[in-house]
Amino acid sequence: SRLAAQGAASVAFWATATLDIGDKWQEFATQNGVTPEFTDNGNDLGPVIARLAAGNANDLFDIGGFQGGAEKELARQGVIIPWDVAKIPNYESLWQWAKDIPYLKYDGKQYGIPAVVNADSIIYRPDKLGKIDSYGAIFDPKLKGRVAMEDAWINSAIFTAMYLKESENQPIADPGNLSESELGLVMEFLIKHKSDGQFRTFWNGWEQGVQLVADQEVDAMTGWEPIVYEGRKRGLQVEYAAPVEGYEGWGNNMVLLKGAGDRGVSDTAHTFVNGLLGGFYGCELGQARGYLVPTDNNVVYAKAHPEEYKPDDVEKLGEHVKAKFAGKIYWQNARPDNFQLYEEWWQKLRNA
Amino acid sequence: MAISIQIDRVSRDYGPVKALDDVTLDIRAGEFFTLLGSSGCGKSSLLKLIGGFDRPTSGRVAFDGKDVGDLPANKRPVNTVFQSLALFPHMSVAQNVGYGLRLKGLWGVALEIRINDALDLVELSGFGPRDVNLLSGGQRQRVALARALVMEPGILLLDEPLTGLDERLRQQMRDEFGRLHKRTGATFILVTHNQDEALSLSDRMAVMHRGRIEQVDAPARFFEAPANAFVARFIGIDTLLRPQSIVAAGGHAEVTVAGQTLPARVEGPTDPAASVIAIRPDRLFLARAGTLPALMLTVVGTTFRGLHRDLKLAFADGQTLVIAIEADADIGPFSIGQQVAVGLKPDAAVLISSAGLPPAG
Amino acid sequence: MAISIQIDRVSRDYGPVKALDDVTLDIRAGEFFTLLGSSGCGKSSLLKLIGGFDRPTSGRVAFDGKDVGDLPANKRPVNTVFQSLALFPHMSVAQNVGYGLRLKGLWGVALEIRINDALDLVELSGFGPRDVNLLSGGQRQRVALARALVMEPGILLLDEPLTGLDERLRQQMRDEFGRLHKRTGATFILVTHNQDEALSLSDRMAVMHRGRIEQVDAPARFFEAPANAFVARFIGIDTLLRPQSIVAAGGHAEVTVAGQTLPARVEGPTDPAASVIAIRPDRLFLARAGTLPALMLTVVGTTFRGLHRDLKLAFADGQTLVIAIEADADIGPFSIGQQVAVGLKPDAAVLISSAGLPPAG
Amino acid sequence: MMTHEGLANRILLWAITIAGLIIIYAPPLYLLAVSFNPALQPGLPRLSDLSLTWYAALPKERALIGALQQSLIIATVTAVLATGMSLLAALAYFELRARRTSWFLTVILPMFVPGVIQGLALSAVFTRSGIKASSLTVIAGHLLWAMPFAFIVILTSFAAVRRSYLVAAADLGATRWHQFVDITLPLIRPGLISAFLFSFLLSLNEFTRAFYLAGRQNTLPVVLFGKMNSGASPVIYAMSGAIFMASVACVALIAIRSLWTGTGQRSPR
Amino acid sequence: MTGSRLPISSALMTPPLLAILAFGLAPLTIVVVWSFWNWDPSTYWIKPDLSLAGYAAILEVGRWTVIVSTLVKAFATALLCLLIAYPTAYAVHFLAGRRLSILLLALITIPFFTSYLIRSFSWRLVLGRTGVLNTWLQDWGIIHAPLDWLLFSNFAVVVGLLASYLPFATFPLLLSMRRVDPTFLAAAQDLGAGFWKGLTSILLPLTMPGIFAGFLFVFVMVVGSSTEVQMLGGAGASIVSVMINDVMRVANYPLAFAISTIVLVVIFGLVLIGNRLFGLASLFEDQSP
Ligand SMILES: Nc1ncnc2c1ncn2[C@@H]1O[C@H](COP(=O)(O)OP(=O)(O)OP(=O)(O)O)[C@@H](O)[C@H]1O
Ligand SMILES: Nc1ncnc2c1ncn2[C@@H]1O[C@H](COP(=O)(O)OP(=O)(O)OP(=O)(O)O)[C@@H](O)[C@H]1O
Ligand SMILES: NCCCCNCCCN
Ligand SMILES: [Mg+2]
Ligand SMILES: [Mg+2]
Repeated sequence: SRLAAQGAASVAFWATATLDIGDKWQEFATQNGVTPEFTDNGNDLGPVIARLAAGNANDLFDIGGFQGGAEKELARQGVIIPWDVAKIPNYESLWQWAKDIPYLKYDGKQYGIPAVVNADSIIYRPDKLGKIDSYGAIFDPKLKGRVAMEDAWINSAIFTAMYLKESENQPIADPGNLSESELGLVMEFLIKHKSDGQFRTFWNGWEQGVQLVADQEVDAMTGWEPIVYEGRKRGLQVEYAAPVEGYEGWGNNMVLLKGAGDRGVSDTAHTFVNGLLGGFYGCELGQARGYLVPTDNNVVYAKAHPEEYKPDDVEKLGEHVKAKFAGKIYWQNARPDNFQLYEEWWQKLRNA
Repeated sequence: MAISIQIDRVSRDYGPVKALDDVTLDIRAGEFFTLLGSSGCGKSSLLKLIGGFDRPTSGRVAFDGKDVGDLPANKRPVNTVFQSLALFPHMSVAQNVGYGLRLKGLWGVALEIRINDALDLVELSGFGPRDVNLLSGGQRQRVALARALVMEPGILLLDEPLTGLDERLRQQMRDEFGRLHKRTGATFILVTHNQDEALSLSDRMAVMHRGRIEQVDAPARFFEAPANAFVARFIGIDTLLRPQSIVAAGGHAEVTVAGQTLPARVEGPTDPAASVIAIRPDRLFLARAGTLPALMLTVVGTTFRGLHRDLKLAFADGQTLVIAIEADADIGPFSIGQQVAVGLKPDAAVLISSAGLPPAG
Repeated sequence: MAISIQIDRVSRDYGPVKALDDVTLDIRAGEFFTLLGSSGCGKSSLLKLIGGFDRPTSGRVAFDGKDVGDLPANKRPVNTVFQSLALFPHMSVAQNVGYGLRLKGLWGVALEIRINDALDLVELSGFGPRDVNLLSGGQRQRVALARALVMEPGILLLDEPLTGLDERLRQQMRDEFGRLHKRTGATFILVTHNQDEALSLSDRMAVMHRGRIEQVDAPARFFEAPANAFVARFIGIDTLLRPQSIVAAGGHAEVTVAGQTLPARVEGPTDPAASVIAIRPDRLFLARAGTLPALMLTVVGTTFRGLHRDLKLAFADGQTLVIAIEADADIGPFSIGQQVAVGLKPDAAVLISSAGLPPAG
Repeated sequence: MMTHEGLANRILLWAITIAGLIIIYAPPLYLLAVSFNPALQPGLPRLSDLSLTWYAALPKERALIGALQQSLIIATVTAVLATGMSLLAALAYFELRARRTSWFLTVILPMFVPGVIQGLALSAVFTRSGIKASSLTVIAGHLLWAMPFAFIVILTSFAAVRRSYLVAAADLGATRWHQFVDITLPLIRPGLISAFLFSFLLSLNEFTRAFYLAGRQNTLPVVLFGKMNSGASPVIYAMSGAIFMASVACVALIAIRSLWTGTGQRSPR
Repeated sequence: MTGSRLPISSALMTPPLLAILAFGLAPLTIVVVWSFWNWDPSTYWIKPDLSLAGYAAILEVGRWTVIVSTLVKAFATALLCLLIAYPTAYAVHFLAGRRLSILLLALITIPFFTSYLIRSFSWRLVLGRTGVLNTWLQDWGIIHAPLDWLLFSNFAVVVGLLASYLPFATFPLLLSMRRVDPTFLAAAQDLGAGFWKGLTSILLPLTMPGIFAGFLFVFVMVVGSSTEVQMLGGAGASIVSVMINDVMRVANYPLAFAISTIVLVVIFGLVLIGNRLFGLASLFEDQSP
């Protein structure tokens, strides 16, 4: 509200802190006529869903922005409502593979709009490991105690499954949606390595991830690319692998909360999301963190405002991500069909 | 503002312990009343009931005839010097002393003057700002005293207020009590183990024993006619002789002890099994042998007591009596085993109930 | 196991308060030593230094000549009855009493027997399982006493151990102290305000005043030759007369008070400005007028004291003396204003230093 | 009265005390040093490198500052309410006789409910009763979390209030109210201060309950958590450095004040 | 003493009781009720069918071991905190002079104004392979290669927990020591007790309320903690709150609530047993005459 530009409508935007552009929302509001009131949702999908399903989120917020995968569940419970893409002109500018992210739609309706996408693999130190091009490094006994994975099955199970599928020819159909037996295979594999002391730790969160590499706690770990950018900013020699097994694709999607409809701010919400895809936001986010809004509007906007953004850089970032998606991609999925089993296995892994 | 107090068949049980056992007592308005009694006999328990800090298990407490069972302590016209002192640890000496007056609405210079007067009274002038936790035992005692005295209440309860004070200060405080009593006309109830205090101040006093009142009387009566052996011994009549036989007639009796006969006033049963002969030490004198009535006794010991000596003398059957003689009286020295004659002034011996005498003898 | 104690130029300051001021004192091995002194004069402070609960600001404490400055309390052969009692609130009576013995390794029946004996001694048989917090004042006092006595240490420090006990119990405890002292041969240091206690028990005693020791002597000497007016008054020689003039010769003097002359033994300065005449009350007697040496005085008041009466008599210049007469002596009654003759036995008057007399007179 | 611990024991006691201080100071002091390091990578700065770069950037961190304000307000209100309520609960505890134990257990029960669950469940209750989330709902959650702590702390401090003091006050004419204000309150003051401090710190640091119960304005821990997990700049170290120094200042001020004014009463006896 | 007690105690009880009922009992009811409901995969939501599935699931995949290990961790940390806090409180109260004790109190308080999140994170920088401690130890020649177990280990977790919750033990201990008349200790010494004996036989029993409170505080805080374990524990390190978060992530509310209920019942049960055995609730009662 402090940021409210004159006459601009306001929406309550409840999202991962990564999506916040702080002071720049003012400019956003001037351009789009909508001011978001930004609230950090903590980046852990569990509590976010819980607050939507059982708590107060719908009383408070209009738009949610968090990792995709749970749209189906939230839609079934009726806590989110579908977007009308007709009211989001910029939707069309989204790259096709972003529109094709498997779980954006439920029951034929559009529940998620991908605002940020990327594809993740391995962060590693070439000074110690040379060039790495496989997740096998993570499970390489020679690196015992010098590797880490993320403290969440949502990422770690899929990476392992990709490795087993692609490099060890294990019978796994979709690493992002494992059957009961596939899951057993994957998790037993993880459990074995964990028991062998392969992993230094399971990490959690951005800053801790950065520190793990920076402080030489690990030489390689599965993780997010912006950590590499950050590491380089801090003078580290870090690389992001292009593994033969492919990348884990993910989307940070916008969902429209039921409360927005009830309060009659649904149209404003559409305007807001349209704004996110309009170019300015993509330029800002790319500059701030290396995140990508999957549309060409970024480059268009940068070219129109060369004094503020370097069009070349914006284009390069776009091409870089696009290139990743041109190869093998398995989509991260917050709600695989057997997700209750994932959790059980995860406990087994913890307690192993 | 004199107030009378009626204690009516009051008992107070602490579980199996009967701290007060069916006590009935009337204290007159404006009276100076003293409670004596051995440790644990229920004196403090009685004061607590009067002060309103405790409720009787049964019975009734009334002021001027009005039941005060439901009157809380802070509404009673009573102030107390507690045996445990109960000084407020977070207040200075002056704050402790001034607390009650402040509650009464006093403040400023008037309050200060009253506090200082009270402190002067207990010889603690200049101690006002001191931390009460860092005082000597006697100093704490005096703060507690000042805190109650300064209130000048209708009823003042003093639970051993002068223990821990030296003789000079005690004397002075005692005089102060007398003056205060006269000036305020309040009803005073004093618990003390010091007979001088009791005797010189009290209009009447009570001797308690095991939660019961053994005797209530004017001080002099306790010496003239102690209710029983317990009371006699308690007030310092240490010589209690068991009579062999008694020949009584009209308030007087001839009693025989270990073969020797002496005259006694009768104030109790005349049955040798139920009575003892109380001998007042102040009515004994060393007599020339042959004087009558006199007892012939054997010296068994002497003790130096400063301004006098105690001479312990034995009858033939081993019963003893003690006689005080001036430290440098012309008589003596006495050697153990020596025979001396002891003369008895009138009323030296009183025949009283043997109740309360420990079975051991 | 007798131990001697040397207090060597000891001071203890509490901020501006000098609780002990350059005290030097030798207590002999096995001695029964008593500390007397007004409230706040430093008695407890001195005991704390001996017990090891405090350190002197300056000076040295030694046992048998060996400095004990660094010896902690638990290693000292000392036990104490604290003035504040310091009963352990989470222990029963028996646990309190048995605490020290248990630390010595005693247990089982042997321990129980010792505890019960100690409780018997203080007349608390059967109180073993009771909660110490729910006892009467005197009962608590006795638990503290039993807790220290049961240890039978080389040095026993008793800080007003008998306050709050009735006369009979005091007497009994006093006798117990005597027996214990004889039996264990320990060094006893007793703080008391009760002269009877001090006089009947002590080998020597000290009178303290404002952190200093005024006199250390055998008990009788305090009456024969009090060091000064403070000591005299403190031990009960209340009659201190200011001399008009003094004619001294060889240890004796003729002193004049309000025009009347009386003989006095010289134990202090013979300068009228620096001395007072202490009159021992036990050496005064009512004389027939005309007897010599005798003083003619005016009756100004009488007080009943139970077994005797106090007669207050005035000189022409208003100075007073008090004479005790038996309650029912043949003489009297006395009316205020009446003239009486007072006879003086030998050594009734002693000329001593006037130090310690309050300026008010 | 002096107790004699012996040199070895004294050394031991002080050593443990100092070890404890080192343990609790290692993290904040390290971070304080880090906050003056202009490098992006947190680490101990060289003396020559010391800089206020991150502090200078602090005022621009609107989200952090807003959250800090929110947290301070919530913590203060929580502390006031928790202390007050716990005082009432403690007074009730001493008034009650037979049902004392049940009351005690009732009051401390909420502290055993895990934070996530309490937060979610309370948020569900509020939502179902139509109460909109705001700083008030956060306070409600924090209050219940802090109250058992404050209650026990205050109960502990009640040991200083002997019954005989109250009796003596009543004897001098004090009504129950005056007994409370003049005797009880000053004697339990250390407990009230501790209870306030405890509640304040519990609320200030509480994450889970705040997350579930907050309105649109998050509290500091929630925002910090978000920042840590999404690419924070060292400004967050400057933030905690500033909070650290501010608390040093506040606590020092209070300590100095109590040094000046405090009566050093120790052992009421 | 005087008057009737009931009205006053009810008046005093009303505000806290209302708060407890409204903010405590109502949610607690939800927790317990939901723990007996059923998770429905078709709606991803719970169904009001009575089911013990939540409780049954606790027995599977080692979940109950997490509960046990949490209790052990909480117990150990609480004990360690007492072991450090007790001497600290003793030093502050009995050894330090007035000024020093105020200073120490201030020192004990200050760190806790900094977010425990940040503090825990900072331990990673202190204890890590290239952290301050390893660097110093190597510089001083005490070790020649960095110690791996300093971080991402139970050691690190316990250090982190200690640092996070130490004052929660120190303050109640201090408060309870304040009430102990030093003459009691002097009397114990007088009767022959050395420092340790006096400590165990006099001071410890008299400070039992503080010990209980300090222990309970740390215990409860540890049971509710997750950050320290996540940031400082080894791979997959768990604790009840982490497990509950895991379960919440898959929206298995009946299970999450069943775990909570069990934790609640276990701790509360321990307190009840403690109350039976040691009269915990009466620790705070006034025993003075
Ligand atoms: N801890 C302390 N701090 C400050 N002053 C103290 C302390 N202890 C004692 N004093 C002061 O030192 C003086 C001597 O005290 P001490 O307790 O030795 O007196 P005492 O002779 O035992 O008196 P009493 O007969 O009243 O017990 C007193 O004025 C007292 O107020
Ligand atoms: N609160 C209590 N609980 C249990 N017993 C008690 C309580 N208060 C007193 N008593 C017992 O009641 C009896 C009388 O106690 P009280 O305090 O009235 O004695 P007292 O005459 O004042 O004795 P003292 O001269 O020793 O002070 C004692 O045996 C005591 O142990
Ligand atoms: N701020 C974090 C953005 C969310 C990124 N999470 C993606 C994890 C996929 N491996
Ligand atoms: Mg009593
Ligand atoms: Mg003393």
